Amino acid sequence: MAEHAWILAAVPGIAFIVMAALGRNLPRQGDWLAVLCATSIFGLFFAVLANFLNLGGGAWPVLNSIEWTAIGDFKLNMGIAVDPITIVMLAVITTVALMVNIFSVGYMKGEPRYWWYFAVLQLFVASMLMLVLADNLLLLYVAWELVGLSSFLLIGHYWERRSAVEAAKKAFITTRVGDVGLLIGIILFWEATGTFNILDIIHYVEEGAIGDTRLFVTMMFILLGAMGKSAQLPFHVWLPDAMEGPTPVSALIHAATMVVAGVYLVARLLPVFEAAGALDVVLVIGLLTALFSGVVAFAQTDIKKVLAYSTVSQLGFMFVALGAGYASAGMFHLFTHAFFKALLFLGAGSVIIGTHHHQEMGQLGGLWRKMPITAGTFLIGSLALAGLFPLAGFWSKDEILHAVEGQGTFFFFLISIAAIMTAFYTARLFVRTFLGKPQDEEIASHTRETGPVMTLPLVFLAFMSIVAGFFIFHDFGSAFGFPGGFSEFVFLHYPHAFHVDWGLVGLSTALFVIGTFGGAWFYWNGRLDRSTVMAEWQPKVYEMVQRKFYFDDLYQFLIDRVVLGFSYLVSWFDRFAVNDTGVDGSATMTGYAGFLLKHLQTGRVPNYAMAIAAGVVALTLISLAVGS
Amino acid sequence: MDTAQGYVLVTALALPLLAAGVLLFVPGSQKMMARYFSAVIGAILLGLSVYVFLAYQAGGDVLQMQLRWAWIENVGFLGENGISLHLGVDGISALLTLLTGVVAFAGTLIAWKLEYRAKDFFILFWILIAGVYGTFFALDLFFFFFFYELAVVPLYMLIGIWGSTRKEYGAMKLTLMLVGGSVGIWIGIFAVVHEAGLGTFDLPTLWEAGQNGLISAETQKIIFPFFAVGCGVLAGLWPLHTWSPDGHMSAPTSVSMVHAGVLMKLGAFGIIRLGIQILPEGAEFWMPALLVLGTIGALYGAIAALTQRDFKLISGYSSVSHMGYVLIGLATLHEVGVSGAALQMFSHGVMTALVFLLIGALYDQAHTRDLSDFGGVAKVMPLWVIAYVVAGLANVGLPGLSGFTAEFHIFVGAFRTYPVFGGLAILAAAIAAAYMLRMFGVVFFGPLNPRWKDLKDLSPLETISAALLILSMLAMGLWWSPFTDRLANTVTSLPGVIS
Amino acid sequence: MRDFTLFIPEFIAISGAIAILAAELIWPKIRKDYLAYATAAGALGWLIAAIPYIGDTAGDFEGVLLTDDFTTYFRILAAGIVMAIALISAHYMRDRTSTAGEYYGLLLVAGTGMVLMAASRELLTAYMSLELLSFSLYILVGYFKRDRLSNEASLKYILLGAFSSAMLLYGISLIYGVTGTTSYEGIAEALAAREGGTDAATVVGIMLIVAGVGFKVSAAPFHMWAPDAYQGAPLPITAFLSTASKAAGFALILRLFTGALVVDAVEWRAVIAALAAITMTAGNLLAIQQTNLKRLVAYSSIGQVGYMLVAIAAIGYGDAATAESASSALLLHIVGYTVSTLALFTALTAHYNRTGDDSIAGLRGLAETQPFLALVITASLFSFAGLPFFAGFATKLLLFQASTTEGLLWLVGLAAANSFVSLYYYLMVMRQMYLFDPPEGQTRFRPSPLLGALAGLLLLGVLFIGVYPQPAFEATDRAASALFEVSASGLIRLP
Amino acid sequence: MVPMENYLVLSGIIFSLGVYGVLARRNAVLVLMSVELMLNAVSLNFVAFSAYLDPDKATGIIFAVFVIAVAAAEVGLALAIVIRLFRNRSTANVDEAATMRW
Repeated sequence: MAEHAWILAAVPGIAFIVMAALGRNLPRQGDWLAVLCATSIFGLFFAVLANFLNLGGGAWPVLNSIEWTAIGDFKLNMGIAVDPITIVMLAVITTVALMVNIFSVGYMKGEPRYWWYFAVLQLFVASMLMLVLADNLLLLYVAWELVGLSSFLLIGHYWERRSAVEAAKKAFITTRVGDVGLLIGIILFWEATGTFNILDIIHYVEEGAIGDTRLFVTMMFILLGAMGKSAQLPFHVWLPDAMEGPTPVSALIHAATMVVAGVYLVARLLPVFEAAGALDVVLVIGLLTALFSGVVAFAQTDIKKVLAYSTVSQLGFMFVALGAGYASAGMFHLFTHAFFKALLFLGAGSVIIGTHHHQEMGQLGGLWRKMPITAGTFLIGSLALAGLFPLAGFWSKDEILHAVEGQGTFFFFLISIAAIMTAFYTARLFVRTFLGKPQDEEIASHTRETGPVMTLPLVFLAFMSIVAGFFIFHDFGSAFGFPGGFSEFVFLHYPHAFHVDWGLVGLSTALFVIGTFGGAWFYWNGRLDRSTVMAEWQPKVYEMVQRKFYFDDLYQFLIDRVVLGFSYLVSWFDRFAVNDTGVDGSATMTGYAGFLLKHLQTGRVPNYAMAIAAGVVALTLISLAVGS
Repeated sequence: MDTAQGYVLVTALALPLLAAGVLLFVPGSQKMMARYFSAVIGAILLGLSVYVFLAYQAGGDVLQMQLRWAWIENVGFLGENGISLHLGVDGISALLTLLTGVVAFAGTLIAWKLEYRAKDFFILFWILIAGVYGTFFALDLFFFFFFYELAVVPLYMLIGIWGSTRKEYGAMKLTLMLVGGSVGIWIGIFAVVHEAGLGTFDLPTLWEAGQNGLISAETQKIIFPFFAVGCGVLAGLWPLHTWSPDGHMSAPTSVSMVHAGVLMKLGAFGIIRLGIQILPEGAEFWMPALLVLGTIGALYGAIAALTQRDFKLISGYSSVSHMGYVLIGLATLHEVGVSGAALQMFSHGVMTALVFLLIGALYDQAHTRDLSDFGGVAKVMPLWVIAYVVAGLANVGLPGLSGFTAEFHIFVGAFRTYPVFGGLAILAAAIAAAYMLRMFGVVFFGPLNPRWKDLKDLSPLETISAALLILSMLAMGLWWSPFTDRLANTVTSLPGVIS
Repeated sequence: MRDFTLFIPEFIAISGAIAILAAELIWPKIRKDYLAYATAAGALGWLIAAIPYIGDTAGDFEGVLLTDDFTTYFRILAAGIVMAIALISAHYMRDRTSTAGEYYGLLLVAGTGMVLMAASRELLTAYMSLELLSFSLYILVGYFKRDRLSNEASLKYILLGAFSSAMLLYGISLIYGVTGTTSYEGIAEALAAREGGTDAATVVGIMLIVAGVGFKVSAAPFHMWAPDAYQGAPLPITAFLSTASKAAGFALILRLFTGALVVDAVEWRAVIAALAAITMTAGNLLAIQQTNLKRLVAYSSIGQVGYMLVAIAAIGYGDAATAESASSALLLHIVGYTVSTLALFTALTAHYNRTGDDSIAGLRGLAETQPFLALVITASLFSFAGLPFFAGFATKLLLFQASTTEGLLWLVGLAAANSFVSLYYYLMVMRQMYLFDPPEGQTRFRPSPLLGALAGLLLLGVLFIGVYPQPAFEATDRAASALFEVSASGLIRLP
Repeated sequence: MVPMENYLVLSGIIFSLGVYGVLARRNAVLVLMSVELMLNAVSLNFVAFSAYLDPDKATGIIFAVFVIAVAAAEVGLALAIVIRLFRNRSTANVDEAATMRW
């Protein structure tokens, strides 16, 4: 089964075609088909997993490819490669996709283009699965673009809203800039090695087939693509805006799966990054992103925006882990983060539905009474995010701290700050939304707990958020068929058995406590006076944070003034210089020459005779000049 | 078998001419008759084109389905086979034949709703199509030029009579620029035939002459620019592209479709047929220049398209940009790059034909093409928007659609030979995303402008045409090998093309 | 040997001319279009009589005239032109004049002059033939003697014609002085036997001859009479001027230059090349500015002369083979050009007979009122521009290709560029016909069956030559090889 | 015996005078007479060449005879046209016959 894992991608692909073609005419607009599809790939995943584990480490990675195209010496194969990283990604994608599909049935009820939503969701799942299954960078790029497209379509689902359209556009174009880098990087790899196959490339690089500088440049381009997709600084601007899309989409695409594609890519090519000496760049970018978005998350008031910046920040954590050379740590955080962040987003979705489309924290508060299940699961998710022992987030963050330990105290200090901030804004989010008194009685009076279609996925994900961390343990792993636990399973090349480092656990817990209780104390019971302290004390700083350090404004300025300005210039040049002067001008000149010339034709015989006589003289002169 | 297949080519060539001849005698008032008749002809041509493409054997000889009818020989300066109706296809022309069939059929259906002098329109239309087929099939320099001109000239009347916005200016400029370009080709032909000194216009003979040193390297370097610029005008070579925005703005829908879809490809095709194949050394010498111009065109078109307010201007500039890719692909003289150029010709052909179809469908109802007049059109014209989005995504090179297949090959070729230009070309693709999405955002989405609440979606005929074109895009995007396999032998056999 | 049977066709033509003159004297009330038909019949007889001479052995008449395939080619051309012009004139002249006998008679005489120009192998004979044609044309151009324009045209034509023929004669006298003979063969031998380099007398003599014949074919700067004469002349005569007169000029040039002056090619080839360049450029640039159709055609035909002169220059630049193939292609182009011009004027006459308007704007909306005429006009204009399917495409391409020789590529390029410029003003005419609606009150009409049929026939000719030029090319090739059998290219004097 | 050059120079002078006359005169009749002058120069040339270089065949003399004849015919025809001009416009000034130009 493992060598036929492509079926996983094919099933939702076919579902997309069927739903896009028939969609509206199917019973219930085909949502059952979507859930059925998600369930079946969830089931199929276990078939793949079982087969994969049965084959055993000697048979990994499981390969299957066909010749795709050939022009002269240029040959291209397409296929899949299943190795532990892929398996992890498959687990994340199929699980979250199932939950989101189920949740969406409740969330999207009565929304416009219900069928289309589910259809595109299947397209996304198909592309995402293809992305992680691809054995070569080209297919990966294809899938990479297709997930971008699905993301574009889903963000822009409510296209009657101008802001949704703008957000979709922004997401597509921003990631596209990164994709340009990725494509360049991919082609540069081909240029150097003559293949797109990932394993071959790694093999070549380890043999030293690519020169240092060249490899570094290539990896920078690849990294550009990863940064774009994973919303790393300075490409992060699209992700918060992407919250314009339906909330389940945010859970699936903008928290659990698509945005981690960059992390996946870097983890996949980690040996190459290492060989290129590019890991430090990854580390620094990750760290900056983690800190930056942690800060910005403080000043956000929209639940989803907070979660979005939190996602950016956590993606930064993953990059930090990768940058430190610990692929397993990064992948592990990816794994756990997928569950609790999906949980949080779906929880936010549940809040939005329960309160009839209110998501400003300032209008909420005290929801736990009205929505106990949502609140409970949200709490679990928050604690996992903040890193409470022994929830999933604790273990993965612990791994990251462990990884950074080797990079020097300075980095360790910064990442600890980031961890505190995580706990802090998470506490703020939970406290202001669910605890205290309702800020708006009107909203509170209408609030209802959502139905089981939506709460069941929350419960499941909450369960996962609790237990997912234990996969790190040897014994836990053995029970599921992969001895050595997550770390060893994921990265064969970098065996790294997990040991609980109690010192680190203590520190980690301390960070959690500082952050969480700090945040809770600060925002408890809607004590807004304290939360506005910063705004009063340092209004400029506060404004800077709230305006996201002016990144969006800067980009807007660059686009409006520089890019579009240049475009106006080019258009003007094209009209005036090339067309009117160059093309029309030469036509006019020709006509004008005729106009001048025609005045020689005076209509008078003597003038005509003069022309003849002069002609004879001129011809004679020409002849004498040329002939002699 | 080969000759028998050659008759397929003759049929595809003669059929549109016959159609024009027959229509000449149909009374102008019999519009429906002209339409049905043209639709049938279009369908047959589509069938023949598909046949030519499929029957072209991927692993076989480069030139297939050859047929030679003596025409003018052993007279004056002409020797044996002086001028002969020598037809045949190679991989590139087989692909472009398919493109012609698809676009011509779609164009015929779109011209259905034309009321004013419908019969005359179809006459000229079929003459144009015959010219296109002829150029792709011709293996004789004389007939190549014959059909090349034949394809260009009817445009004057097609645009001048049935056009819109500043139609006379657009028509005159377009015709003059294109014919002006063909002057370059003409001069090149004189020089080549004279230099080869074989008294023949037969292209394979001349190719051999060019490759065997009968035409000296120095001479080749002098002649090549004439071919390159001459064909380049039609291919939208910067800075001789300005007929494209104006011409497209003026042209009626189906003419725009055929023109941007197929005709611009004649130019690039000419650069291969005449430039690269007859003058390999000249080509090698001049290709860097062509590369620079192509890259400028690709970027320039994309950047200029960013701020246009007229649908057709966006497409016009985007065509300049995409034809820039074609030139980049050719200029790499690398087997993958040149294949990419051929693929891009097809891809851009169907994509741009679809775009013009859709613009026409909107303009016919709205009578404006200003982007800012619209908004939220997706509400009333969902099919239209879906088709446009597909076309737009092909335009920005989204994988799964033909644009990516083509551009990927071009980029690969460019990186092997001129990495910096390859990078710039990819950048242009990113800009393409910006202008396309900008248009999507402004026109399709957002709140519906109540002025447009009565807009009608695509008619059945338009839907069929659009579906056909989308199908072509998907076919190339999803399954490369039928296309690349047919190109492989041809491309590797081109002189001077490296691997 | 005086073998008068060599000129039976011309005897028929002259007899026809006399018969027509006599007929009108005897029956002054005779319907004038009958005279036209009689002329056409005479020309047809002339043409039929010429057919047996095709491929016949060359017949020499006292060393002054030669009937070979070259002569026969021009015979058939002349007879064809006269026949077509007579038919075009039939209604036109019937409506406008009471005496047409001289008109039709002179057409035949002029045609005979043209043939004799092609047949001449001696300067005096050539000159006399030239004047035979010219005198006929002077009268024909001024045939509407009360029409101010017609009169002005013929005045200009005759004064400048006399002036230029004086030049020509002075040139001939100088050549005679240098060589002591007027026969082409003798001149060639004498020039080849001459010792030393350039001598001014020969050069000046040749240049004066170039001016004389240049005037005849209206090469710039000797072209200035042409637009005025074309505009003032009766419409069919404009057609005659732009076909017969030019063809005759080139017949004389080809005979003279290949038979005698080719020996001194180094003296004149650059001059002819320059003349060609100036002619085509001036013709085309000036044509852009025109508003009158006849003037437009005049300038356009000047442009065409420029193209034709390229072939003459190629005779000077190339080797014997090139010279022969260039001549052959030139003769082919002359056929294509002639047929196209006749088609154009047939259609224009049909249009003019109805509207009496010879301005370009007068064609407005013709595609609506008379699509067939519009089609014929389009075909002939496109033929001039060298667009595919029409005669001009093939003939011009072959002409330029055959003329491509070392040192002349620039001229060929210029010719190609000029032919592009010409497209602009042809399109301007097209624009009137196709892009605009007809003026108020203009309704659909039918051309007379005669003109319609003639136009259709000529249109077929234009298409035939354009699509399948092989038969015509073979014929011109025979003519050219006959020409080169008596050429002096073996005696070429190297610089 | 008078050298041939003298005839030639004389002929050249006469021809030039004729050319000047054509260029400078405005009266159509005078223009015609100037052309006649040119033709006379030609005849002189022919006769001189014939007498000095080709006395046996006398080609030049024959040519001269033809030139004279043609000139006479030409004048006859031209004068008729000038008369029509005078009838139509009451002038024989060639400058005024310039309706058609450009």
